[in-house]
Amino acid sequence: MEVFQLFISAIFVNNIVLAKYLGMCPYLGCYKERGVALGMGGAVVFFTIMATLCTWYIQKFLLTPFGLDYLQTIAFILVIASLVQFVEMFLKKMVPPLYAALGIFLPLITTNCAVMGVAILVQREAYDLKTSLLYAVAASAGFLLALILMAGLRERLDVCRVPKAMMGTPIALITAGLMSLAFMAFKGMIP
Amino acid sequence: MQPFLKEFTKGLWKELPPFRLVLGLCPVLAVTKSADNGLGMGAAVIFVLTLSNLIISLVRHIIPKKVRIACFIAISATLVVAVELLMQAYAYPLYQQLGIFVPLIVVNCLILGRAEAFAAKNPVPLAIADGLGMGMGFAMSLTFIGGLRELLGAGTLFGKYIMWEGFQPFAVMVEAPGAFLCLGLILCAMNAFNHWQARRKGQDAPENPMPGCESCRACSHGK
Amino acid sequence: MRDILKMLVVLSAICSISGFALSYLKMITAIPIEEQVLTYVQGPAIQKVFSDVDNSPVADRKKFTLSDGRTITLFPAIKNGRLTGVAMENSGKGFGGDIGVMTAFNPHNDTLLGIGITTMKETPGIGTVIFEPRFTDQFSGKDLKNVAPKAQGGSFDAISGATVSSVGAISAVSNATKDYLELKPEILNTWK
Amino acid sequence: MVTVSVLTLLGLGFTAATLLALASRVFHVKEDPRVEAVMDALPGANCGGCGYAGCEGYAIAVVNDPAVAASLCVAGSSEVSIAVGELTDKTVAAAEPQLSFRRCDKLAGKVGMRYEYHGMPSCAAATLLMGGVDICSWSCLGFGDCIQVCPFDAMTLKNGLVYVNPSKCTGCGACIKACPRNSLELIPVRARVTISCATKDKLRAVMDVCEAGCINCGKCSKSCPAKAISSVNNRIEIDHKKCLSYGSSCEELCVKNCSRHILRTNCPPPTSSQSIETPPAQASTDNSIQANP
Repeated sequence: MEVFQLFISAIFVNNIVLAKYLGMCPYLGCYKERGVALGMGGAVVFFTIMATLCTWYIQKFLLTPFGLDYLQTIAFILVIASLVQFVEMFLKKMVPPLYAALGIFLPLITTNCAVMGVAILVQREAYDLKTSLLYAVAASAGFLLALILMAGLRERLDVCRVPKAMMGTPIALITAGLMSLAFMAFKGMIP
Repeated sequence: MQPFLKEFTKGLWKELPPFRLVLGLCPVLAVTKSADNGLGMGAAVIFVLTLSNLIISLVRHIIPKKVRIACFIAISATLVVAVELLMQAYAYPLYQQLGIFVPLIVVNCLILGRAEAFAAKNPVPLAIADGLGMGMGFAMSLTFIGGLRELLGAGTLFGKYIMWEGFQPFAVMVEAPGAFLCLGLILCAMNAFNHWQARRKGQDAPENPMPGCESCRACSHGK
Repeated sequence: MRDILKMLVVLSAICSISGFALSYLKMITAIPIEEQVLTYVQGPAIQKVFSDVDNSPVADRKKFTLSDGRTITLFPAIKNGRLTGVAMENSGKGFGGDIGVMTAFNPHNDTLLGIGITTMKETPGIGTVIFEPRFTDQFSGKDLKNVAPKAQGGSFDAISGATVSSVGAISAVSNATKDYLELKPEILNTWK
Repeated sequence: MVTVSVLTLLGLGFTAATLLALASRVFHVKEDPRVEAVMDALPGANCGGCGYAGCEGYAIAVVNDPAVAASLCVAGSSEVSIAVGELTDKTVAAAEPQLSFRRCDKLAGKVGMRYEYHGMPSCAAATLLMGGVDICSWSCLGFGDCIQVCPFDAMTLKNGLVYVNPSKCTGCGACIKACPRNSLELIPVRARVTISCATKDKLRAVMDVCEAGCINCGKCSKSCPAKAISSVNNRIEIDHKKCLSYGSSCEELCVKNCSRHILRTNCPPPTSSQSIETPPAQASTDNSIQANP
């Protein structure tokens, strides 16, 4: 039951994009097509889980025992950056079709706050490994959901008559605001 | 002095980071519940951006091209940890308020973007000017949005109540949707102003700025 | 090969320099950070449990060593030159990590003065009910014999729907009680 | 404390760097260095004009497949083709540089409106509603679907008509695929004569809607000494190869004989160095290829 609640909470109530404002750049940025959004979202899901796993072990067996909690930020970003590069090389050699599909998104993952944000959040919340991974899955699924919804909306926005000053980013932001307002309604689901 | 000033002032209006370049939006939306928070975050970004520009510009000749991004990340992460420690020591309530967004400065596209696009190619004084200007522009914008949201959402500014008696605050402005709506309307007003200015000068209306990978340049994606 | 070597050296050098600089900064800021954390994290809880004091419990804090080697920080409350209470922070296991509880005792009649929650990471809306007076108020004035949830024969109610968090907080209080009883003679020697 | 911290970060940095260095060895993909060189030579606009998925797709194909010609990149100039040819050991027949041309001049023809349109501002959508806003079913609608897809910013909109900036247009053909009315076509930059009407209607049907529409009178094809003009599916087309190879002595008889001023002589585009300095606001005015002679 609690697992289910964690899931609902992370996907809808505390959606990582719409309530926690992580991963704004890809959300508002280049992705206007649902297919592309799906690719980017998929890459984020994969790396959030991987990064959470790696950083959880780093924290548990390296930072906490030596009292180096204050080095968390620098250690995590180093781990994430090298993980991304490693996976990029691995995919290129071992699974070329997957690389062809996700390759262009990989360099963007390093600077995606959602990946780093989830890794830090589960440490701050002091989740155990299982809960951390569950949270990573749920939070990145929430990211994927928001990204795809936004891409779908923006495909429609392209053919709408928008006041000239509103075109581009402003209307996208206002759309995001309305979406966030809609997602606020899920708050009632968690007592 | 001339180029120094030019690099400094471009960040204040012409290339104002969150509004003109539409860069580094996560903290712009997340920490601007009040003017105080916006200013605090802005100060942290000024610190990190100026110093990272300085250091990267200093060592730009000895960094191998292949691990360029990794080195930039390591340098800015060090500065971010320093900010974290200083903030905990001297401004703990602010640290609690900003929460996870202090460590996340390290993945702010603004830092890496300026490192890659400017500091890695320019001499030290110019890099400092660029970092200071961009940082100040960022802090200014954050404080402005924070002030606006605080004023409309709670009727206060920097914690002091200044609206008239019986003012009904728009609670939504300090909630998550308010951040999006507020930034959207500000950008819209800026575009309208640009269009008006261009029309007055008799030019064609300029393009609205788009959030795009092009302005970040942290990777080859936007090439 | 030369390339790779240069890459290794530069990256390692940058990392070690930053490690060096940061650890120095950490040493310099360690003391102010402790002050700030005490003021802003423990401070409000202490103020809540000691309603009427003359001194500043945070400034007068003292460290004590227990028989099993742990050290614990105690915050005294002094009114009219007389010790009226002593508080300490202890933790119990909640649903999503440790719950920090500040427990205050009256050293003259061995009763609980009250508790305040300092840190917790519970599900928003559920576990957080232990912040509310309906949970925290039941502690003040109780004696120290039966510090356990009612389900285990104690005298405190767990909030239904937030059982794990309540039991965690109660176990923190019971840990604190044990430490207090052990340190009581020392406490009375230190503060009059 | 200092030592531990230094050692930890040193260890992390060193491990990460070693791991990556090892990985770059173990997972080394034998990439043909020529692919990267070809990528660098290509313009990198990913316009798809070559028929491959982006520049990388073409680079891989041209390096690995001997049957793929080196001159397929239409966006780059002939220098690109030559560079690609050198990199891949292929001989290049110089590609004829082309550019996009709008076969409609509804402003000169005073084409009326069928109805007032308030729908989606896109040609594709407007075409669906009773064959478009204009009375002529073959006109340029001027909602700029082509402008959206142009990777080179070569198209501008003015007074409801699309203008091509010849100095920016590379002839990649992205706009032609996007146009739902077929009113754009690729012509050689050197083209002697252009046709500014795309109608397939005849006589009265054209006379009624447009003062500058082709009524298919056939005078041009009769007068052309090179027999380069023909009527394909009721629409006149110029075979530019025949036209250009005839030489310079035809005196543009087709242009002189066209009573409705549809065939026009093509002015050479301005040299690129001039047009780069022209501010965008004036880009459409130096658009000599569209202007009346």
